Amino acid sequence: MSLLSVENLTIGLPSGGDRANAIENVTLQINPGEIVCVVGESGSGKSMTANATMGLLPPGLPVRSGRIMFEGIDLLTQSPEQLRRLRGARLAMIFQEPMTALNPLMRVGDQISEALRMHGDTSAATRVPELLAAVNLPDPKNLARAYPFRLSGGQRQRVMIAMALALEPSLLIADEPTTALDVTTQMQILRLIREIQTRRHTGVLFITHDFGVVAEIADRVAVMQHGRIVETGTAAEVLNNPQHPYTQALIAAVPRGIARATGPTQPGEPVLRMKGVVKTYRRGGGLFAKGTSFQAVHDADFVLHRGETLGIVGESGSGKSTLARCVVGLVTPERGEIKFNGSELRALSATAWKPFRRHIQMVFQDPYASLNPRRSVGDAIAEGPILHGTSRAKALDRARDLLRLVQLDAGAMDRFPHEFSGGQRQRIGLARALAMEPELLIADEPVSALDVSVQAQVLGLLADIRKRLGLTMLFITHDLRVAAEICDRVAVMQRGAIVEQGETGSVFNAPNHTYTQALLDSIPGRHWTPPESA
Amino acid sequence: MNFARRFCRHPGAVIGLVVLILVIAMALLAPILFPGSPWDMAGAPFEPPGEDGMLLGTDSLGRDVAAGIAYGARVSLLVGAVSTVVSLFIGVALGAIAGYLGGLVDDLVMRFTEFFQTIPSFVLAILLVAIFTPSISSIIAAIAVVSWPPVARVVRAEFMSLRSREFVQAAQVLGKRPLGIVLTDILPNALSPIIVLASLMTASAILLESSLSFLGLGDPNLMSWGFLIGSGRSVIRLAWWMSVFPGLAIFATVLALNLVGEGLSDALNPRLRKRGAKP
Amino acid sequence: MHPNPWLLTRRHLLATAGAAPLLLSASAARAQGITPRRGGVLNIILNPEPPLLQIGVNNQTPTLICGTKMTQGLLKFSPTLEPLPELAKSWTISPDGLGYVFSLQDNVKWHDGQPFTADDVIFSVMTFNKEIAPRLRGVLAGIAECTAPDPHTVRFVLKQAFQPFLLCFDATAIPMVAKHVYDGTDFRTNPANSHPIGTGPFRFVEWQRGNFVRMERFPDYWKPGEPYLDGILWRVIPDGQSRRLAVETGQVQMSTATDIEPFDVPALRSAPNLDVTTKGWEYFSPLFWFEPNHRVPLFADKRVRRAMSMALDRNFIVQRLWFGLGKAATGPVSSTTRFYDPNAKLPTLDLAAATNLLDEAGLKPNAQGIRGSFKHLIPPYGEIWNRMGEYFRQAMAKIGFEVTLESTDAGTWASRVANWDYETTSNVLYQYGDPTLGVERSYVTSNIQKILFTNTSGYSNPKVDELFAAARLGATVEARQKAFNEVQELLVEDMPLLWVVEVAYPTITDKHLHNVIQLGTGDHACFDDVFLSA
Amino acid sequence: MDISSLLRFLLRRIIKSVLVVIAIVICNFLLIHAAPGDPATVMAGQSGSADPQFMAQLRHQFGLDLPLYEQLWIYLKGVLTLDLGFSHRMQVSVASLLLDRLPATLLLTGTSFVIAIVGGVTLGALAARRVGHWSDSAITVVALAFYATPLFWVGLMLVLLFSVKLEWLPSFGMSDPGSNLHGIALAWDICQHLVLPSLTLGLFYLAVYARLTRATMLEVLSQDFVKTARAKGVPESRVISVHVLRNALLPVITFAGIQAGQLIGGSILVETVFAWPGIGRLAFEALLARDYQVLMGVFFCTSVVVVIFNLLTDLLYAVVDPRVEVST
Repeated sequence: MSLLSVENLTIGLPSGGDRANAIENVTLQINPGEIVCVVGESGSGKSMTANATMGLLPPGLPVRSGRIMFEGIDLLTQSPEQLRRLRGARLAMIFQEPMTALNPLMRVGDQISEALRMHGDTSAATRVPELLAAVNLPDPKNLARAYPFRLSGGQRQRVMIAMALALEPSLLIADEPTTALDVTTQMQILRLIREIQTRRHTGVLFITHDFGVVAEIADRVAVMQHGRIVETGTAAEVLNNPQHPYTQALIAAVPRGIARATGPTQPGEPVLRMKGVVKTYRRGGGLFAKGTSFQAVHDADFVLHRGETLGIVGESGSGKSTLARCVVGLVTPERGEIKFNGSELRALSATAWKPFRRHIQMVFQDPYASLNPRRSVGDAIAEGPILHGTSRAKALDRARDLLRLVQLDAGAMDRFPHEFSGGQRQRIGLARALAMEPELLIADEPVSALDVSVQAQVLGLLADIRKRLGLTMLFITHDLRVAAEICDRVAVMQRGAIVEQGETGSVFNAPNHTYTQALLDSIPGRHWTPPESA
Repeated sequence: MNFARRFCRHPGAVIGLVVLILVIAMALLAPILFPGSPWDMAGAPFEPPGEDGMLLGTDSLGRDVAAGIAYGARVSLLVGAVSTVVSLFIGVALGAIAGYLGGLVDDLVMRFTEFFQTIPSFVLAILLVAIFTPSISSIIAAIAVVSWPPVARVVRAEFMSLRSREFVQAAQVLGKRPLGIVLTDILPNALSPIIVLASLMTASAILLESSLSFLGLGDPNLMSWGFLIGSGRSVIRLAWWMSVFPGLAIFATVLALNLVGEGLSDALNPRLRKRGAKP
Repeated sequence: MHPNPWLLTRRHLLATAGAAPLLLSASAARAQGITPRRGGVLNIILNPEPPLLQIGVNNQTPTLICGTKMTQGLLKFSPTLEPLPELAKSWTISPDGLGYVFSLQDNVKWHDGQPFTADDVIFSVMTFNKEIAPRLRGVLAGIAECTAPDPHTVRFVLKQAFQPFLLCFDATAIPMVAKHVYDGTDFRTNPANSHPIGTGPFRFVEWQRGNFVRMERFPDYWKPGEPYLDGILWRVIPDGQSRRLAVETGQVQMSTATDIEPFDVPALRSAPNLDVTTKGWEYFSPLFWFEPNHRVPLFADKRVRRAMSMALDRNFIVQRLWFGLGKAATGPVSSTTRFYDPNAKLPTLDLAAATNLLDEAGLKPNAQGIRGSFKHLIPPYGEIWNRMGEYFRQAMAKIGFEVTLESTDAGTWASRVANWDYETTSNVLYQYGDPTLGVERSYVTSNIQKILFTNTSGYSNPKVDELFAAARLGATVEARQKAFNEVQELLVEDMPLLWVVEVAYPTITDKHLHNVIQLGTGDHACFDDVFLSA
Repeated sequence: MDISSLLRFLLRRIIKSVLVVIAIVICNFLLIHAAPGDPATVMAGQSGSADPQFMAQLRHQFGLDLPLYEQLWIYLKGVLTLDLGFSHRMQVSVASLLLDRLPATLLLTGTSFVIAIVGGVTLGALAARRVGHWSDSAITVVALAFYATPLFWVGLMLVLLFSVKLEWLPSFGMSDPGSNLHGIALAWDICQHLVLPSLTLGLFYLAVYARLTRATMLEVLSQDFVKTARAKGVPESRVISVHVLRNALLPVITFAGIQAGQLIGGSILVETVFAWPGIGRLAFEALLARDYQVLMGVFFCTSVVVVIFNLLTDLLYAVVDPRVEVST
């Protein structure tokens, strides 16, 4: 008898939504000791099932039909009080955003013991340190007394897991628990969940959008699109021999992670040379107290040749974005040289920067914040050239050509950013940068906020434009698989320093720095190479 | 324009708007509704409402209270609007400078704003009006001086969050001058909270003006609601109507402005709806 | 003005035009068989709370009313301003009007037990009042010598005959202070100012600032068997409405001067337990006027001033704004002051004649019917002054003058009027029983000074100066009367100020209180024969 | 929040507050001297008659003939030793005048503040709990209504209704002028007098806090840790009381600090309508009589009260919210 059996569950959307139901007749089984992955893009309704099971559906989303059998009881018929008694005891849930998942005003230990006390377990004093140790958290006794804001994202997620498993639930629901974490921390959490699952024989419903994670942890897989399950099966079947066209397309879009052959670097003066650059940030400190300061970038020397794409890879806080902002002049480092075609950029005044603006441009990460909501797309693209003297009419024509270049119809000129999807907005951002006909393009995590399929299209567009316009590019990303896909050479950054750089192939296949090795090992589903599309 | 549709979905706002339009109309039509000046002694003193052809009764000098309310609307609305514009001007300028430049300038401006908010603002307003002799200009100046700090705080917060937004950095990378960025990129996006604040501030400016003239610090040549209530205070036993009706007028106008403010805040930034407007 | 003849609401009209309030004097009380009852404490309102209680150092109304219960003068004055004995038993005037001999009451003691002697009188007149009372400085300068032949006799010799000399010896003009308390001290900061030592029927006990002043019966008072009351409690009640309620409910048995607002008086008149009288202000005869500044070209022309006067409806003002508390003024001298000339009459209310006079004066109305405009400065001493300002603006509007009201605070009003920095303002001045003492100062050229309560209007007419000088020095009553008649006719013709109301402040007493208003100084009597019947 | 960092925080905040107070005193000293007219003319005017000699003597006596900065220096030295000068109008030292009027204002503003906070938070929480429910819209409308009414008018209407028409409550003053009661009777009498004024002042700020609490409660309810708590099986009532309310109160505390200045300002109006013998009314009377010493004393007093109140709210905030790094 399966632990959890969801039988053609249908949940309606409030009127005016883009489709009638959030999810339609979803059927899913989870047996004890089994990890079932539900995978799908944002908006596919994958979290809906989990929330319905926990009885945490937001108001206004009626359950139209179906049953959720858990250990023989239909959860949908349970009274709120009965459901409440189950939650935390028999079934538990962890969420995506560890930074905001804990009550900031309560000590970590108290929040865990609250879970115990709510279900009548009075042995909190001894249980809490045990639980914290069970999730490999250092010095459990003191950590229990700490407030959440003192813990890192990974530590907080471990606390969430400890809290969820406090009463030994038979079912754990994990709603994208590692999406917000660094790749190394993500791997540790995945291994922790797998280890606890086998030790406690709990059933796990694991929700994600990353096929790498699916490959890493799933026993069985269910793929969802627009609220429907389009394909289910064992991990091996679905990953290596996908039947449904949508699954095939998704898997095809997953970056290979194998380095491409790179062309020879062109000789001559490099486009960009960075030497001995140091940038320190001062934090806190006011009238009286002295604040703490840390060096975001210290020794990160590199060279970038014409037509080449250098990838800067590293976890969050490694200083890769600060590096990019130094090149573009958004941030001024205290020391060091930044040579662009021989001329020094580091300490230029705003007016001195003007001529270089034509040659260096940047594309940003968050599609929803990189475009001014109050200006039309046409104006946004044409603004750059107009600033530098091109007539308005000519600039607008140029903008239409660029829209076509980035595969958007010219009609988009006088529409506003909120009328476009994430992927389309990134393309507009790219068109805006290209309007200046730059020699060097800085791309700061251009695709990390996009769904896998859209990510693949944008990467493809970038590669195509790079070849066609002979662009030199500095590509910042935390996802090694994306870096492998597009970069000729790669530099790995750790806490403000470049620890290793070289040809993408040699760095990926024979890394010589331990940190690069750890990064590579943390790529989820490293062992699985997605099949070539049929 | 779905802005109008979203605004009308807020019933309170629509009622507020209607009341506001009525009050403005009353102010404009005052000379037609009540020919002659509100100061004329049109009847016997302390006439209860309805007697002697006086709709809302007369005051201690036999002046028509209804005429007083109609002409009083002009002063209250005028003072409310102008003082709000002035304090918006000061607040937005200081807030923008502090928010955009940050660092030492931000610290200085914020200390100055905090300092201003520590002084009990109404006591300061009384002092300013009394020192520079009560007149319409000194009242407007006093109200403006005490009501700009909240604007500065809101605008500063808005500018600080927008300044770090990526489309502003993109503009910098395109080589736009800082002034251009502030005027065309940041300000348009910071407008909606300012508009909401403007309507709420007009409401509190009217309250402040009426309190000042209630205490006898109003402009003696201008009939205002506060004046009517003030002169009615000491004769409240003899003539309750002298205080009640102008008070209702103030209440209606200020409530209307607040409702419109709430409607605007929902219509301009829908995601604010679930958080409710800050007071 | 509204065409239909309005009628004062029923109660008001009957009260004012009807029965003259009954005056119960001591003799009348005895005649009615009410024998004076000993005992009981009289509660009186003290408003506003004076800075100190010693008459002379401060001459505000509350100080005078409260102080005269402790500090006495040599004489007191009947309603027709005839001198009556007080600390002076009797007095003789030499035929040439230069020598004045007072013989003092015997066995008069100060509150601290010291005997009251002629030295105290000499000290009080020649040192204390000379230095501290600016108003009488001119009169006292006229004393050639002042000697005390024996402890109970004082002889004054004047440089010139000065007929109103006796009028200066009321307690409110020249108070008798103890030499042993004030001699050699700085009169203004002497601590005794807050707890005066006097010869009066009541002795100071306690003063709680903001709350009350308590006085008790002085057992060794020089009039045997008096005072009848055990003590007096002066209650400080800042708010108008609370004062009215205190009188209505009997918590307080007496209110004086401006304690009760004029608009509350009609209601109190009809209260069964209260007596309202406007008698007792003959000595002071306060006169309200609008004061044009003659330095303003507009007001230099007599015809303009007469026209303005003719536009004022004095009966309307007395009935509507002062609620019948006073009479319409007829000229510079009040009807209750000596040497009043009944046939010096102001021109009656006549808008047509006024506008003709203005045309004659060359002030033609412009397109909007405005002949001229000026600012009226409102003294900030209460509601009644604001109402008078508002009435003045409407009245002037009827003859084509556009008046702008300026309201300001006490300090600014005092300094602007003192420095002649105003166009029109209003004021109330006391006449102290004799035109030479209270009226002359406002009209003679010699008294044009940059000080409040002098000839701030700047009116100057040599003939008027001459007549006032003659009246001042006239040896006989008839000579002074002739000069005063002539000067009153001249002033009424010249109209330097717009006299409006002979103000009579209400004294409201509980019906059980007797012998209150008997003198020309009314509430300022020492209350030694006041008593509370059962 | 260990003790030593708390003390360091307190010390820093006190220094900052003292600087603010000094700045306020200097600012209002200059402001008052910028005004036309001076106490000498007022005193002369009020004492019935004056001449240049008398005026000059008065000016000397007040020290008004000294250069401005010297007067400021004397005043500042005075303020530091709590000698706030001498009111010539009332013939009493300003400090004692303030001290015997301050309790009345503190009593009034204190009660009103308690009414506002307790009432406001409970109503706000209730409204947030049942969003959309009729009780929510009722509370919101009532809060909006009270937020929009002028303070003095509400006071007058309460007087009209409760003391003039129904004669239930006294309409002015702090105690009956006639009676001299003691102990409990006096306390009861003052309470009766306190009801209307504290209700007038309290209701206005009750509306302010109700709206604020409702807004912050709604915001906190939408945050992730509330979902976690529910996922843990914590009953809804405990979720609201333990998790949501504490977090929602943080902005209310800061707001209360800022509002302190307005509360005292509001007390002037209420004290005028109800003849409540507090410093608000004293300031107004002093203003009309151009009594500089008292005016400056009142400003000094109100700013000190506000600064202390801000200090308390900051301290309360630091204790409640561990995230407050005790740096600035």
